[in-house]
Amino acid sequence: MVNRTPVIAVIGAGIAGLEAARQLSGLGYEPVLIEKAPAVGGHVAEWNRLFPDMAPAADLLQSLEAGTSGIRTHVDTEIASLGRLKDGYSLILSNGETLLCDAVLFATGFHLFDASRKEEYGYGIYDRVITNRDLEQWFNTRHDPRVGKPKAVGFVHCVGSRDVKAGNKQCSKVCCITAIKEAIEIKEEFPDAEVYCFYMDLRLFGKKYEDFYIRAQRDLGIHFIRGRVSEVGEAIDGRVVVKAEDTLSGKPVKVTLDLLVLMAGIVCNPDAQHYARELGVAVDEDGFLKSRDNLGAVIESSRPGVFFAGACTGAKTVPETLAEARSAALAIHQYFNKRR
Amino acid sequence: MMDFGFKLSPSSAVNLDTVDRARYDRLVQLVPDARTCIDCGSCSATCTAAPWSGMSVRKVLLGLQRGRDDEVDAMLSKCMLCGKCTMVCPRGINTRQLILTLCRLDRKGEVVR
Amino acid sequence: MRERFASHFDPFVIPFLVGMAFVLGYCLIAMIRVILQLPKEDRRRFLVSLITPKQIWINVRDIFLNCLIHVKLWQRNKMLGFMHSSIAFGWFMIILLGHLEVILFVPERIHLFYYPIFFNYFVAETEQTIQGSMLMFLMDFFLLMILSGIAIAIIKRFASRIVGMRRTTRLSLLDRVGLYSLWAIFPLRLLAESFTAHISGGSFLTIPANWIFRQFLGNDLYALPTWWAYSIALGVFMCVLPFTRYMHIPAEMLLIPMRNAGIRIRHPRKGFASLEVYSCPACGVCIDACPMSVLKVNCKDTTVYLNRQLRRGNERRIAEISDKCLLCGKCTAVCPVGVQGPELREAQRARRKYALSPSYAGINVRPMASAVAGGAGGASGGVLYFAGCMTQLTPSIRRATASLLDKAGVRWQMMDPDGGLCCGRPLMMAGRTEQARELIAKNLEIIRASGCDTLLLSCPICYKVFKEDYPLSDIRVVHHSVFFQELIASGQLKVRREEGHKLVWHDPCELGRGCGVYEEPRAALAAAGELVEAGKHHAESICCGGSLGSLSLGFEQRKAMTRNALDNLTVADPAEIVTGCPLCLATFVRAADRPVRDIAEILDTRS
Amino acid sequence: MIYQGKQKIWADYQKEIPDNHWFYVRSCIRQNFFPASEKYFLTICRDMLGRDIYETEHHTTCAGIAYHCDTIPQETAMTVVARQFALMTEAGYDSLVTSCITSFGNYTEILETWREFPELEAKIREQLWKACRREFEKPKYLAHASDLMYKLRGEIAERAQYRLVSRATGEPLRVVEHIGCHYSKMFPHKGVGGAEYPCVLSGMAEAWGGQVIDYPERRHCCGYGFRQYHVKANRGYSLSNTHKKFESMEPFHPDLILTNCPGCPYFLDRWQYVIAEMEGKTYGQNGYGIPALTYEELAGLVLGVDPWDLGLQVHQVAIEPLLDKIGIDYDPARKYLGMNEKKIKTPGLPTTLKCC
Repeated sequence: MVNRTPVIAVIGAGIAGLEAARQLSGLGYEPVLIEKAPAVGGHVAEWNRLFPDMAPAADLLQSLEAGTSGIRTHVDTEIASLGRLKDGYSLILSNGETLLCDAVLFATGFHLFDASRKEEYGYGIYDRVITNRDLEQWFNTRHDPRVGKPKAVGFVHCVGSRDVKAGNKQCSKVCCITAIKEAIEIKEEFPDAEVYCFYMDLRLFGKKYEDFYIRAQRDLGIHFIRGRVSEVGEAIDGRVVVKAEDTLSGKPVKVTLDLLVLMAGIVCNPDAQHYARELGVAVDEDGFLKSRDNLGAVIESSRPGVFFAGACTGAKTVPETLAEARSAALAIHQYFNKRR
Repeated sequence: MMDFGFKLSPSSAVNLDTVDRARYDRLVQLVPDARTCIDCGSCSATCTAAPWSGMSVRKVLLGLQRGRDDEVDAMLSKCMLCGKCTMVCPRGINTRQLILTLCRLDRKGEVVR
Repeated sequence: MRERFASHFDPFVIPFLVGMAFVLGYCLIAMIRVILQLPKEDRRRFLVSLITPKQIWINVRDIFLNCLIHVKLWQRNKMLGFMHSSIAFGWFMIILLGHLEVILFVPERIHLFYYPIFFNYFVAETEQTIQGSMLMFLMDFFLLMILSGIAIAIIKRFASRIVGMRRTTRLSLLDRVGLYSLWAIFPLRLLAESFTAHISGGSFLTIPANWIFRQFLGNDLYALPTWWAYSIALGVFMCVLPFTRYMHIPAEMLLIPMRNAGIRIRHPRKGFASLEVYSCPACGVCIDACPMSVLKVNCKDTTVYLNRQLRRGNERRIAEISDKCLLCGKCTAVCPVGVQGPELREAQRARRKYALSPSYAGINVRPMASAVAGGAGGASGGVLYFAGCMTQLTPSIRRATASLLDKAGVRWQMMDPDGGLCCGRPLMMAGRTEQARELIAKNLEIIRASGCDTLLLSCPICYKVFKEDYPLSDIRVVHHSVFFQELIASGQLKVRREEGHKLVWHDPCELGRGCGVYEEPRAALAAAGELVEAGKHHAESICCGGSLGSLSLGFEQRKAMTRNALDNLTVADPAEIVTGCPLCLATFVRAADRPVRDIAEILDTRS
Repeated sequence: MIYQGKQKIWADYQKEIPDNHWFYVRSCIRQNFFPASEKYFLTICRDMLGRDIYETEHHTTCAGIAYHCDTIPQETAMTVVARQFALMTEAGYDSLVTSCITSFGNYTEILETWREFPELEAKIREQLWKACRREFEKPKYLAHASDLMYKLRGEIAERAQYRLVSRATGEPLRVVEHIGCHYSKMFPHKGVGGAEYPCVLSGMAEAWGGQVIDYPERRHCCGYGFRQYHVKANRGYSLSNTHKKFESMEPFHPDLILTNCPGCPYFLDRWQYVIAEMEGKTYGQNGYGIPALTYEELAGLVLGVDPWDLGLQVHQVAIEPLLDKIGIDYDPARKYLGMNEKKIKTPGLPTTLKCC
């Protein structure tokens, strides 16, 4: 180990990357952020407000960006190749630069499931079918002709999650609460609208999530129907006809909606898989990166010097991601301490 | 009309666009907690009247929202108001109030006078 | 002694006369109406009781003790007792003495209504005889007594805590007029009598006052106006009386003999119910007593407000108040008049119309009846134990009861081993009496088939209805706490006493106030450990909040009541809280900071 | 409706369809239902478009009906199908085209099963050998006849004498497509356009000038459902399914229904009469029904084949309003003439459904 400041390549400048970089630089290291997109922030940048306190996503990002202002950041930059060196790693970036680093932190996050792959829901085909991301964008911009002034709105949980045929048997963890959050926001925006949530199970594990649920039920009268939407058709007026089974009464139900929101799930990021293979880091059977140990070493990979933070190892909430980013920074710190 | 020896069978599907929820809507106006049911089924499992009418507060609430009024009334017909369901409800719904209120509503959701 | 005016009249008596005539006429008509509204058999029974010598004695005694002396108030609160009895008794005495004066001095004027009231205006120098000065002294004495009561009343109105009441009623406008005119009557009488004391005589109050006034004023010009004012105050008070809480004064005098004759509420608004409503003095004792009052929002749902709304005919509020109540009966227990809040409410509930009425006629109980047929072990007699719905949710009670019965060698069997029908009490509480009767008929079929001679209940809710509404005169209906106490007393059940293990007994509403069972469970517990008492106990015990009586109270509100009841139970820091009701048990267990157990469990672990 | 979204999906579900040299297997029931359809498929492909399509009188049922009616086990059906493959192999073909959707589904299912369980294929080969001393090659390409017609839609459009356009208004006709359930619902990648938005029929309709309309219940079964119709106790259920579809398409006012399955056009056609008699309700304009055509019949019509030669007189729903709308010439007098130009019997007219 030479006596220079260790350099850590942080792949992905979403909230995990930003927070980890901030912590690393605070610990005296030199993190370098590499972001594929033209701007930092990842998925959170596309979101409007965050549960459970309905804090604006922009506020969180602002504080994270402020904390990383002095850190070298490559945006709009892909990684052409990764290589292992004797004491570190080399990254060739799409801007031609070669980055030699002492450790790599995967903060590659997740991909939102491509809802058009669930063909029966008609995303990209029917005019009134949008995804959770589209709705958050609408909350941000108030501009999406598909939204209009709906009188009946449906939310389909588990789109691309817990669905072997969609290739994802895992639960995306945050969609239940996101659906309820968005349903509440829609109901507040359009108080006369009937709002339906079609769920398989409601997995409301986090702090205050159940309060959201009770509020949605009691105060806002949002209808919860236990049953997966089986198919969506388009009525003559362009509205969508949704069919599902109300499994609790054992009867099929049909409802015509002005807006159908698909809760696209969290799936693995194929880029992360690609980089992992290049570095010889194990990928789990669900496609997410494989932790050395799912209890005690979630943020460590199978290779020394390669660490994980956030949703690259599986679906995470924002606070979980931030906590992982911090613990990854600490793990990297200990890694260098040991090598010294 | 001609008899073919078979008939159109009515759809078992519930059309939420047209289903009449008047009774449910009035009920939740009077007993807002009724909306917080999570269909856990504790009430059905503990019900004293269940052996005689299949009574289940959970199904009553669901039936009201799905326009199955006859089933709802049949279930209510044997309720003895013993209050066990209220005791076991994890959401703290006052099921006795719910039932008594419901019994006072006609099919149109009006309180009978 | 001489009469001052040959005409025996002065216009100032007119306000009094008008008020008197109005109030007497009004009360007479109201009384006749109430009596006519009674069902025929009740009316007969009442009228017969009025001419039965023993009943007459009881009625006179009760009216004297309750209306004039306010014995119940004295027991609860000395200050309030003094306040009320000083005014009521003092006033009564002044009227009585006024009449005595007229009879003694001017017996020929006894037909003039106003003479006893304004005696000192019309008749002069009465204190110059021994009787006269004695009467004058007594007059002043009772006036002083009333004035002291009025003083306390004024203090109470502005600082109720000083007299030991946390909350009092909010008065309506007419109530205020009545109140202020009542307050005004006696100081005005003092003034009036004082102004005329140098002419008509007086005693230790009026003569010094007369002397002082004369120092300042030096003439009699003020005398007549004060008599006017006194008369007007009296007139105003009597004119508004029928429309204020003071209606309780005449109403209670009818209520007491009617209640003594055994009349019960049969109609939600008419007859005895309306009499109870008008007998409510709106003192507000029930507000502090009501377990719902832990939450301020519920204070206006107490019995005093029910009575007020019933008088006003505000149907929305009547329904709301009637549905909310836990029917714990504590308001009746503390009420100085004994207004039956729960019964009044049940009657309101029974009046309600339903679109849907359950019917249990189709339920086939034959399998259950044949399962218990022939009694325990095939012979007739023996104990039939009905656990009831709520005990299904507290299986520990059932197990302990069964174990104790076996230990005592009692021949017994279970009436509802796999669950049975409800006893009907919850339906009664909801005012659905007709339906309850159907259930009663079904349960009777099972009980009769068993051939038992004792019906044992571990749930006071069931106990009350089995005892009061089931025609079971040949079968003993008994609560398990009483039954086990008897077994302990007879030596059939041996219970080890654990010294120093403090147990507090929670009186369940339906068992204590509902059925009058207080001492047996305490005796049984004393055999098992060291019995301590709760802050409020016996008839004043505080409902656990879980009562089936309330139809509309939500879970969150009940929680606050449960906590309050637990605070009351734990003042003596008992090791365990013991109760005899599965509903109380289930309610307390959720919120208690120490073990809560049924009496059967305690006895079972100690035997 | 976002058309580009559909195109994106279609791009994912394209199958390879050689455009010549096919071994053709007929349907068991189509020749009774719509006798001219199969004949004109061959006529159009061979005579008009010059393709080589071979068929043999030795082929039998594929046993799909019996299989779906639960009367024979799948292995039996496999052996029957193996024999058809043997016939194809013996005739020197390696592409098999079926007339029937259930056959297509049956063949596909069997080939897929063999791919998963090769030991089963070996067993069937042995059974076939024991039964009739035949051997077979598996077809290299398997297509439904509508796949082939889809492939040839452009050539047909070039030769078309009529377009699916209203002569009076110039507006395209509103076409409802109905795909047989066994076409791609079991194996979406084996159908053109997949299972959710198949384009095999919509492609033809659009190529020939029509406008395809989607309606909410377009995925729903026609109601035939084998066990539903064949068991009389279930027949009301069969009818109810069809009824549901018509109720759903009614607001769209379709001019015709285009189908590619033996049963579908039959039930979508005949049940209209039954519904009219039972409920007094008709779904076409002016008391007529909505014509339900096979793709061969529609191809024949646009190519200018005489409607009566195409067998359109055996439809329950009168075809004349559609012919008039497109402007196809026809001679009403020839409607009920037999092959020998002699009058065959004229059917009685229903009471509610308007017919010509």
